[in-house]
Amino acid sequence: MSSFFLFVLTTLTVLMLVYLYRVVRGPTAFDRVLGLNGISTKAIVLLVVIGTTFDRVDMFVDISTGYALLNLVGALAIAKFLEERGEERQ
Amino acid sequence: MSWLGIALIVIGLFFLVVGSIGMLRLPDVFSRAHALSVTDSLGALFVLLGLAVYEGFNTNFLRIIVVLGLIYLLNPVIAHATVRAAYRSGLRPGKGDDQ
Amino acid sequence: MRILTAVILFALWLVLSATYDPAHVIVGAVVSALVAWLNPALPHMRRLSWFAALAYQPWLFGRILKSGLHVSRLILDPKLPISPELVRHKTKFTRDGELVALGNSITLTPGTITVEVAPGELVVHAIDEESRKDLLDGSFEAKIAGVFAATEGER
Amino acid sequence: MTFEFPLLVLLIMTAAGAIVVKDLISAVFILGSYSFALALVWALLGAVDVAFVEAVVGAGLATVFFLLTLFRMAEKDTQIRRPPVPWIAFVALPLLAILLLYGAGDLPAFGDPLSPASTHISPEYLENSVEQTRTPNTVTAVLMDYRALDTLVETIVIFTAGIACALILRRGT
Repeated sequence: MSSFFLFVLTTLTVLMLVYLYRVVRGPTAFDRVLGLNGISTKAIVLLVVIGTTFDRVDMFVDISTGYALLNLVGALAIAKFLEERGEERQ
Repeated sequence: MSWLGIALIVIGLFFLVVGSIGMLRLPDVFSRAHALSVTDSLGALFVLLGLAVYEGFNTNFLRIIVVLGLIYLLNPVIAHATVRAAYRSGLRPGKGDDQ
Repeated sequence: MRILTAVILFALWLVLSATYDPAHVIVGAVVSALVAWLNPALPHMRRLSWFAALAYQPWLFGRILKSGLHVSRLILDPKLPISPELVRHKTKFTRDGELVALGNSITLTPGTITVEVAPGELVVHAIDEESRKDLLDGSFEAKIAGVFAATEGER
Repeated sequence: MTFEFPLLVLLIMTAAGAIVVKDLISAVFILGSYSFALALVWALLGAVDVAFVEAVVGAGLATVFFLLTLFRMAEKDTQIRRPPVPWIAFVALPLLAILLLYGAGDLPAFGDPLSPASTHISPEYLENSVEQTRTPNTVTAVLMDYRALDTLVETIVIFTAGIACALILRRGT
């Protein structure tokens, strides 16, 4: 059964690479933010998967909860600053 | 029970892959936000639900459900904040601003 | 209402800490009581009808699944048949609780995403004709009005 | 468990991307995703606290601070103009890499039970930490109990730096 989880983990990492492409390439700053959000959602899921493979879900769920909350704070801050900057430039 | 979990995880992976393809193919910020919402709502839901079922019904099940609830409460806020910032800074959908 | 908040916080503590010796449980009870006591109760919780709120979740999940499959088909279609457009969506909601629930549900549903929120009007970005129609049939409003039906709170 | 490999590829690609990219705002976002990947590596190694700090500081705080700085700069300064790479770098860096790889060959294998680190002090921690500190996670026990003084001073440094940052940012508004 471990090979199945290895497959899941590898797939999630490859998907993170796809979002990374959007972060690197994305024409506007908002595309980059969206890509970053996609990566962090994957990271949350990935943490729980890692926890399941290690049989220590209790430990890893704590970090993924923290990730989810931090992600909110970071994304709101970024969106707010981008919004201010956009208004300045018009 | 574990087979049900694995089936749910595979369904979730499908939606995650679809979300990534959408992230690559769709033309502008607003449409890409839709792809992200497919990933968040359905992909994360099925994968986490599958993991919870795979874990069996104990406290770990409840914890994974808590993470799921957080994703459901917080990710729409993030998507909305990003899209609103894009809207307010002058981007408009429809023309495909792929410079 | 504060007691309810404290009970919810305490349940969250029990789930997340998962050590049930007396010290941890007592600390959790004290902390959740303190947090509930220090914070003013949310004004919207008083109007929430809990049964409708619980019944709303499976319905919302059904909507998400349906439109998620639709958007997945759009994305995987080689011709990419999307027609994105901003829609001004009038609602009869003016209070924060309803607006947050409505905006969150719309954003959570693939195919539609809330761009701006103001009392009485939302600006929604819809990815194609079908998502737009789904939004306009007003079933979100009907359900959320049911969730916040208990209007004995004065506000 | 061979999952480290794709994660390390992701790590290297994010790090390289942050260097290669042309404007600073993208570099900041790529650094954010680098922090997420690095935190995942820590989590995979079982160091939950380090992963948490990496996520908080690297992906959260650092990104916000970098962006705060960038938005106070003129737009032309956020573009990077790089001088061409000197030719000696193409010789010296591969040599350095070979030297480091040669040195790394002498390190004990990862998780080797006979290496000095795993025979001297680690068994002590692993056997006694639960009853001595009543902390279920050994890494946390080492960080917060056995090295408490070290961690305390570290925390003081970080706290002072945080206060300084807050003061500087406040003076601007």
